[in-house]
Amino acid sequence: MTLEPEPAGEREQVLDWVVRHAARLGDAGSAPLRRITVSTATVAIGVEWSPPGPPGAAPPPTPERADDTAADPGPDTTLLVTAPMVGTFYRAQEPGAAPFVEIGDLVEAGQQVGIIEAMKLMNAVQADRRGRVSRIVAADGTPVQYDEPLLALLPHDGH
Amino acid sequence: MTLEPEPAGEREQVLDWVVRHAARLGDAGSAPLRRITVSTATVAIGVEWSPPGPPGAAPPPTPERADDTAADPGPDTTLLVTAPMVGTFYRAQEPGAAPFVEIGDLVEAGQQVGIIEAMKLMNAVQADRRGRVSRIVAADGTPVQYDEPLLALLPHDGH
Amino acid sequence: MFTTVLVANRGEIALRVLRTCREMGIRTVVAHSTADRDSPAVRLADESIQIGPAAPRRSYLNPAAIVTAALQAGADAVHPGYGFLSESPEFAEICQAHGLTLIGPPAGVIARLGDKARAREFAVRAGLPVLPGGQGPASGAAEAARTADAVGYPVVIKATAGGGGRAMTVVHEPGAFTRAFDATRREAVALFGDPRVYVEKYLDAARHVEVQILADSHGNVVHLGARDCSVQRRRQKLIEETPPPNLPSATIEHLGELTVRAARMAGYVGAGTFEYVLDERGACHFIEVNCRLQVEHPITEMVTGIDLVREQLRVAAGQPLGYGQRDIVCSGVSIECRVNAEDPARGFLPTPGVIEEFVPPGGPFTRVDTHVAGDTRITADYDPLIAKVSVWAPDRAQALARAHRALEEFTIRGAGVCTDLAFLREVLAHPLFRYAKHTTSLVDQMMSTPLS
Amino acid sequence: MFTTVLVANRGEIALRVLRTCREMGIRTVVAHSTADRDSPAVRLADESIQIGPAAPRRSYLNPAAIVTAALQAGADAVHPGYGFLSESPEFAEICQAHGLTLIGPPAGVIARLGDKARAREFAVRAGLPVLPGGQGPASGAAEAARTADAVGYPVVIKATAGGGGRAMTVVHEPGAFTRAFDATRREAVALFGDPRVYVEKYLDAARHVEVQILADSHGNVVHLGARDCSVQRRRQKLIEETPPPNLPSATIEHLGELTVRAARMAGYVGAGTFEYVLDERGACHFIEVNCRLQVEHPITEMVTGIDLVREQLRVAAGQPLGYGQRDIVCSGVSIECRVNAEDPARGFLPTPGVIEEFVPPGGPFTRVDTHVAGDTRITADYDPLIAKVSVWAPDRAQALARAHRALEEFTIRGAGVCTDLAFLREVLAHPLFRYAKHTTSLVDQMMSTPLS
Repeated sequence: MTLEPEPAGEREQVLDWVVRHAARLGDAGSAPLRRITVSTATVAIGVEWSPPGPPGAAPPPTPERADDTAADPGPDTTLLVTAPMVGTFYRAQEPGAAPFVEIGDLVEAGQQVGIIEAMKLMNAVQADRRGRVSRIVAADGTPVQYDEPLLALLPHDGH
Repeated sequence: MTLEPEPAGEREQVLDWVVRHAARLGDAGSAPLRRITVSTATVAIGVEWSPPGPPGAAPPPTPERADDTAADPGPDTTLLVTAPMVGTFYRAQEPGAAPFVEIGDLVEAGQQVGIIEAMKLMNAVQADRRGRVSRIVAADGTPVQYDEPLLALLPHDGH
Repeated sequence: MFTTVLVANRGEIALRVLRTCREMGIRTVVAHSTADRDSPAVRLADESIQIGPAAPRRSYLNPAAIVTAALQAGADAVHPGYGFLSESPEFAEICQAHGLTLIGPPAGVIARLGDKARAREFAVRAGLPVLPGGQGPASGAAEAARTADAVGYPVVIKATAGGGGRAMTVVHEPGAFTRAFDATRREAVALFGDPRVYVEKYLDAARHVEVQILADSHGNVVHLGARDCSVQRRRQKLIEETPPPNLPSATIEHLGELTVRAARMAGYVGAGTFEYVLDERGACHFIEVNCRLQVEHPITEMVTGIDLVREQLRVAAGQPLGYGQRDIVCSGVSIECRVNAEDPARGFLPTPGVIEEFVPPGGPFTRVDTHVAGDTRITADYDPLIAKVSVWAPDRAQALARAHRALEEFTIRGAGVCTDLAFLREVLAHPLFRYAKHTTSLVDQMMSTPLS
Repeated sequence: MFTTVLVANRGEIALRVLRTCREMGIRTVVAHSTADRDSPAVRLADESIQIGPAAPRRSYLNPAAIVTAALQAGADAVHPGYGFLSESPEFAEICQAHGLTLIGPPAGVIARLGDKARAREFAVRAGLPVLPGGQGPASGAAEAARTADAVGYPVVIKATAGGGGRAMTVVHEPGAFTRAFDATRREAVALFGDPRVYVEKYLDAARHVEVQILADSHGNVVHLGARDCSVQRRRQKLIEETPPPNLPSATIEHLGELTVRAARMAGYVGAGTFEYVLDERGACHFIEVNCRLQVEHPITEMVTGIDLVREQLRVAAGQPLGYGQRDIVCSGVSIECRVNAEDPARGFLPTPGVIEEFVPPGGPFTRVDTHVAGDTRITADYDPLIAKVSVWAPDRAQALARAHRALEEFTIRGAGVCTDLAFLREVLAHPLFRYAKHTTSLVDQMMSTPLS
């Protein structure tokens, strides 16, 4: 999930596809599914399984905290907010300030959840859709690559 | 199937394997099975299907003449007498003489069925086991490579 | 010498640069798009950083992403390869501003020589022969048409910011001029964001010859002979050869000396190429300068024994050139064939797809530069280059036979993927090419004659 | 020139010979065993003939099968490659009797120089320095023991018909002599059907240096410099280098001249190699002649630019050599690494199996000779050689770095298949090798020191 603009219809289709097939793909690998990458237009689909052994910094398939009680649509639908560019990830507007979001926060589509600094320019990172923050993946002040996961959200379509 | 000496037990095992699996292998290719090569000791197994289109000089899976009425064990068991060396294949002892064997002849294991001439040496080609000649594959006086089929036999274990 | 070099490119050239860095003990960081995540350069690099999506505009053409990645990785230099940002004076300036050495000429030199109209003015001052044409960019269609009339048709209208054969229009008669002028300006704006164009005499049957130079920051400039690049499709090179066949060595030597003098005058540093066209009478005319490593540099390496990337790194690090002009001996003949995923029968249309079987040629005096192995996806996002096959031999006849043999044994197979392998062999066998009587129109001549 | 050449070999050398034949417009017929039915040489050949089963005795070592195939295919010449029948005077005679030109020296020359005891006698007559030892084959254990006492221990007992490091026993003290003598005779009978052995001084810490020559049937003989082949395991070469490092060029030149004189005296025709050992004081001693192309010929090709197979074919066809001694200029340094399917940790035991993934190195001044691609079966029937990686550079330091880089990027993967890639890199990095102080005992020294 990137901030690359896409036709909404196609995006919905692809998300739907991922949800429906994730479990089956998970069974296909000897280790748990680690990442599903779907690019549209050129239709490049990448499926990556975890390396065997202790899990690293990869996002877990299930949220660590189950404090999101409202209409949990299940672990397979966890959404990742990924880095829209290479740079340094900051969780707050300035050093010492409160982070834009914390675990458990409900964020709206388009809401700022962090900053990527690249060449002294501060670029806002926005949530792609509505959801509740289930995990902070990238630590404050760390360098991130393009498309690297920053936060995990559980979709939240209720009120 | 070559004239390479092999322990009889192993050879029987391999033949048994080929018979049991031939039909299944035949189904696997889009064209009819052309050749199954099984080498023992190093266990190299080669399966070759006919090229699509009109059949060439390859041995047919079934005998052309059905004049072998006695205990026909079915087409899958056709045995090939192959060239034990590279050279020129002759069907007769000398030009103008009667061929060693003709289609329909019953040959005994060890019976001479042709000659391979290599560097002016005439090498006898012998049948590996008892059987009835169902097809002459290599024409008289033609160059043949090692392991190239010369004759097809239908095994004949009765009296 | 540098500690860490960031390679800001992809495909075979990323691998090419990485190889020399490795051999020199320099740490390599490969900046890559999502599409190149599993490329051999990424696999072999000491570190890799994903800088953007497949679209070049957001990855390999994105100065901010590349500089950020270089700083993140602690790189002290950036190698831009060819294409993408390799000739962008702005990128050179950004690198400099962030304390990164861009492996290439100084930003000012790129700006001066990369602008085609300015380069032409410079060439006139430097005493290089140029084709008749306008003085600098045309101020308008009417003035440009007068220039065209003065030099005589055919003429070519070129974007001053152009490159790669794009935003260039050949005009054969005055009636077509104004429309072509406007179209080229529009194309120049669309492609390069710069409407300036200029007019020059066009040679229908010309040979394209270029001189390779190396220059250090201590004022030493040498040339490494010339390459013939006349076999082109859609103004892009297919086959290159050194030395240019049927060209007197005195002519090559003279062109080399002229080029060295001009490069010194321009304050050139690094590896560079001065391009010329030769008319039917053998007269040379300056066309443009490429301020970077060329795709076809391997053939110069094969005849000189000099690793051009190594020299690029050395001079960028402030070291003097490892070779004086007298140390450079060109021996034998070398030919490069560009193997592309494209269909010659459909106007060399790229044919992206997945390459399933890939067995490159090998053996004596045969070099293959490729980023492809089995199961490599060739995407439509980038140049369709699959591999460069370069051969060397003591003479041209043997080099042609070797190139033919190498192409013949190259196996590339994949659903939907076409290659130009068979077409390249046809060129090698063509009588005009065999007798070295070919010009840049050879491919068009071949395509207009139906294959028997 | 020949119309059709039958290649009576397999693996990379079959492909190597085929490539040059192709380039010279010569039709190629590849004779192959059932195991090599799907090899690239068979695929690329104009014609192929299956001559026998996998067992070499009935295929590649079977003169009748090869000659019959050659006559069947209408070949006018046979190229034996290296190993197998390449140094069999009987095979050379059979070819001749059937009107086939064997690409190699005349049968009489092979007979004279291929017999180690006779070659030693010849060397003495030709003025080549030899190691102290017996005059001809030993007549019995007692006489041989007296020779050993006279030259001083350690000594080596060698089969006169031997080759490839087999039927050779090093004896360190008199008490062990008789038993070793008898064992070597038995081995010589078993391997070569010839019980004759001879005794020679053995050098523990020696360098193995060989001189490449080319000779035509018009009396012209040239040398192409020397190769150092001291890195050996089980007396078989692993890494070869030219020129030999740390050896004065005057020594190499002198050895070259001695060798040319001896080859001329022997009536040599074709490509050949004279092998020498150098003791700690740098003194050279003749060991043997290889009457064929060597595995390691690519490094000589890389420094001289001469295609040795092409010259072999030319002189076998009666043409004069294309090069005089003055035309031969050796430039730079070249190193070959033999990549084998074997396990260095288990005494270099071959590890046959199927290679699933195979990505050879590429790039500047890097040559790969291989018959392997993805899904190639390495069988126990033949030599475990997978690929030869040869590199060139202007100097030794760069050549070592390049070889290291090339080995590092070589990907070979398959169930059960081990390679010596990592071990080769260890050798390249070893201080003794770096400083060119290594001898033929280097690998043993490395193996006796456990890997950290």
